[in-house]
Amino acid sequence: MSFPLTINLYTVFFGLLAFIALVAAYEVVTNRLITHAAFFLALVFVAIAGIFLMLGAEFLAVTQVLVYAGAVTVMIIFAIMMSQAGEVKIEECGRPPFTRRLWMRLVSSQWGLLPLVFALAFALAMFGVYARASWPVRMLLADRVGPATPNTSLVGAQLFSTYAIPFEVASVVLLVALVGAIVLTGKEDKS
Amino acid sequence: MAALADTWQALLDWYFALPTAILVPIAGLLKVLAVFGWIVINVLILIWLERKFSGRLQSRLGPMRVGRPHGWAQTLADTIKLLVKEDIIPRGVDRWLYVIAPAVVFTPALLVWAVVPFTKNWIVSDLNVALIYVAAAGSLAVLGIFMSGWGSNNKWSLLGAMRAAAQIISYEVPSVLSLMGVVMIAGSLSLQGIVAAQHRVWFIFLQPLGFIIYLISTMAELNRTPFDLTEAESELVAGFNTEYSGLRWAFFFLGEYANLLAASAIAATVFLGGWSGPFLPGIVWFVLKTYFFVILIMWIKWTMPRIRIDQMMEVGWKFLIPAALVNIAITGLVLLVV
Amino acid sequence: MAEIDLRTVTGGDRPELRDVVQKDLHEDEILVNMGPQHPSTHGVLRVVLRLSGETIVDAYPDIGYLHRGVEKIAEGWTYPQFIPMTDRLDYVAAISNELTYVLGVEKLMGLEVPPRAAYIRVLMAELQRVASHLVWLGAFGGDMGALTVFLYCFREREKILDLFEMATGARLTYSYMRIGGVRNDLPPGFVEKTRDFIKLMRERLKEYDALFTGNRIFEARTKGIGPLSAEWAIALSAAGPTLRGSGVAYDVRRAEPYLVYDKLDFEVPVGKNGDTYDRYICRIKEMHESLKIIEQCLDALPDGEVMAKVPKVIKPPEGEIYAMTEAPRGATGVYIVSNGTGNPYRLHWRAPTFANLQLIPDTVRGFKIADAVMIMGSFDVVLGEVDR
Amino acid sequence: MNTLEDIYRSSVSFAKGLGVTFKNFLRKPVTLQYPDERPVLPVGYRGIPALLSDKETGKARCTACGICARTCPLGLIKIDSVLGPDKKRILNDYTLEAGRCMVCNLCVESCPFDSLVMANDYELADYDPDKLYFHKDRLVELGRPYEHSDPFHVDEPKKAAAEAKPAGEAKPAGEAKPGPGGEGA
Repeated sequence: MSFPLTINLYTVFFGLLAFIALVAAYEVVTNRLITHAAFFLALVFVAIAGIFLMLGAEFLAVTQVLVYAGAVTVMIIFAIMMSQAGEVKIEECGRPPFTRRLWMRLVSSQWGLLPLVFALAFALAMFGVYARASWPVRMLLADRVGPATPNTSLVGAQLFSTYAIPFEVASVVLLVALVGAIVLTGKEDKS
Repeated sequence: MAALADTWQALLDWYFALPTAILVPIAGLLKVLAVFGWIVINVLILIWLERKFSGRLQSRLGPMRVGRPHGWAQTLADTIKLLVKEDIIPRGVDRWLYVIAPAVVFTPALLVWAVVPFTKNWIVSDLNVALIYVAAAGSLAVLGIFMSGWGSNNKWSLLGAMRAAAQIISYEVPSVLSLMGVVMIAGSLSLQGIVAAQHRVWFIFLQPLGFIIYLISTMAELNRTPFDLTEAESELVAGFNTEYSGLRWAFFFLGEYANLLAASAIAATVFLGGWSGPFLPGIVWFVLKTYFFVILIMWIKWTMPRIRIDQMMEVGWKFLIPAALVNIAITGLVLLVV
Repeated sequence: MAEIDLRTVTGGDRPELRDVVQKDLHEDEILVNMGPQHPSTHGVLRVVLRLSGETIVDAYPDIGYLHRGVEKIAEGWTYPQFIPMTDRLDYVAAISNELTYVLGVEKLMGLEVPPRAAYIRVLMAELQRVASHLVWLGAFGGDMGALTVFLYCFREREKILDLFEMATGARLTYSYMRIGGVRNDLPPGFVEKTRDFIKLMRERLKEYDALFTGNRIFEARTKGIGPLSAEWAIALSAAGPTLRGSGVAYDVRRAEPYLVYDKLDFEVPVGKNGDTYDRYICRIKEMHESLKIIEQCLDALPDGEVMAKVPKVIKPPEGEIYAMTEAPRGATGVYIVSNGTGNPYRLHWRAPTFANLQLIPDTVRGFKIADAVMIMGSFDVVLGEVDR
Repeated sequence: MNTLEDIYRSSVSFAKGLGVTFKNFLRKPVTLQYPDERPVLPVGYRGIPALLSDKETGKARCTACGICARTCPLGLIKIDSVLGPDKKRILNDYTLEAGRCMVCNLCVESCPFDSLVMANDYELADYDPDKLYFHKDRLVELGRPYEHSDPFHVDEPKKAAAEAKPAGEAKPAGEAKPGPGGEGA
């Protein structure tokens, strides 16, 4: 089923999720509180997962949440809390009121309009893609178009046939990273 | 009575005549409301049950005063008390994180219920990746705990949050791995599919090791004693919710019990055949099995001393994960042979 | 950041403590106030912890939040008037304090108590030991998150308190010992009830064993945690089960027997490694021994008076005396200087937990916060006695 | 092998622990539903000091000698008395500051006339701190149910003293000075 670019429920949902993702991504880049940035990153991941879900890619959506929002963000926050960045006090950042902050971001601060421009360009591009592509939208239509065919097996088959070698290589790289992290952070026993 | 039935019928007719674009979201909303109501009512019962049950384990009576017999209205009274309590936001907290953290902790517990089959037909959404979805929803709660821990600007809270992160991340792995054996036998990630696969024998008998690993890691993810390190009272005062009070604290509490209920429901569905059972209607079986797990977890909680954080990590990484992998290997071998 | 962290409610810490805790503070380390309002400091003990992650780099106990000036109060009161005050020192083991005090005054006056009174005193002191150890065991379980044990222990302690209530009329601050004996004889039915209790208690001790002693989590939490060498324990004058857990078989009841302890058959349990587990085992065994002593006392209880002939106004001769007993928490001593008047000229209280408190920094160093809770719990600190 | 043994031992210990809690689950709770059910107080329970009164006349036995006031470690007892015509002290008022009383029993023991007793009452809280100064009438009322201060046996000298009371203070104890018993007069 292809989707024309008309205002219907799905477009509204997509717009909403995309908007959340974009605003959150913008905050990730510009927020001066690094923990807030990390939490906004989690929001980006969740919003993207929502888009995946809309597109009928449940497995991808769920994995996105599990791995990125759940694990990766937590790791990032963990790293932030362990590092000296935790020293920055909220008061020291001198948070001005929201409206002024918005104004500062948009016009006067050193970031200026740049991230916003990028974000808008990206949004336009995304929307273009969304408008043209034909999406197997099933999630919200489950009652009407019948049960979804599981794409888990599809992903699995692809991973272990077409992409078997990249998959294995990626896992080895991750293992190396894991071992490396342990070696790097493990302190010498002083006693 | 007849007039009421007519009105109801008319309402239904009117509802089904609505255009799809309106009908579907309304249906969704109704489902969400139903699930929310189910959670709230059950949490009220659960809190009362935990108090009474722990009381009896400890030779006490538990609540007796508010609502006789046996203080059934105690939780209700406490809820009202929490609702009308002064809302305190301590000075120096990270306001945004502090305020939204309870909601973020509670939401995943709500999300899980979207895929739990109450009976053959009562299910919000029979997602085909339900089992991973459950794990994913569970992993979101840690973000909320982090927010509260960091946002509270309190060292005990922060320590609690750090513990929570370490704990939930490491126990998610054995928890998901232990379910994989079930998935391999059932050949489906959907919870309805798993229930259907148990029509002859429950998976608790086919996957005893997987069940034990799941139980242990679930208790760890639920922050229940012996794994209640994130809010270990005697060590961290109250862990991540040290600075919370009133309604916000109530949300943490609600989330904790909703999670307990959800985890029990998943365990009942995956290992005890869910709603299936003879004689009684499906929903009764479902509730019975869920509450069996609830009681089991409470019983363990009120017996065991608390484990230490590094020992807990050790159990998770050095014992549960290898054991879960062995379980998968054995299951695979058996499946190959049979 | 450290300046603001140590702020107390009244604003600002005393400079001695503030300077010490902040000395050479590494940037990875944080300072955390554990107490005076913390669930596991059993009262109002405050320990400033220097943490690296969750590992304790150093600990600085800070006391005095319960100071009432008891020793000074004693100087203004007559000798008998001070007896109820001793109840308020170690309020978990009030009888033992009274016993220490009256023994001191009797020693000063050269008084001899009637045999029946001596037996009743021992009986009460040992009952008190069981009650006190039950409180400790319950709190220790609570520290570990095993709240059920806490309630079980208090349930059994309630039975002892019933016995005390029967004999003395009160449940916590007994005011039962008198200079020259005890206030009143045992009430009818007391002996039988005590025997019933001993039977019940032996049964219940087995249950605690099942919940704790063999439990894998309990062992993991206590074995090898907070080890204390015998030399160090002696050097810092540790007392009671804390000392004996390190393998020093010193018990005042054995070393310098008072009352009728030399006629009774009991053992002094000692540990090997001096860790938290050994201190736990020592106390559990002591409860068994105490039950044994109580039984012997009940069997051997002689007839006769419970009060010696004592002048109406107690005016000990000039002199000074030090008397010591083995209270549940260890060797409790009282040092009394008399100038021949009705009031003590000076009274000093030697509190066993005050001595044990010094061990905290040395034993918790290098362990985790959770271990520190256990270690402090195993010392059985009662702040009423420490702060006085 | 060590690991397996460890797992076995742990499981057994956990099962044992769960068994104990289950056993206690089956036991009857020990809770006393306090305001509904009340504890049975043993003979000799120490609630609050009260004045004993004469069975026949209904008047307080107290002779206003003031020994209790001097014995009280906290000095909570104030005695207001006047010198009667026959040089006997007549008790006007007897005040006990019940809010600070630590029920140590020393006043009861010191009384040479067996006229004080530890009453069993323990629910004596009040909204008004002034009402925690118990006066003579209330103390007599509290002491009404009791005959002797020593609950287990009445020893002879005290009994004799109590009986000898109408005949005057024939046996003032030791160094009891008959001065005004308190500063409250």
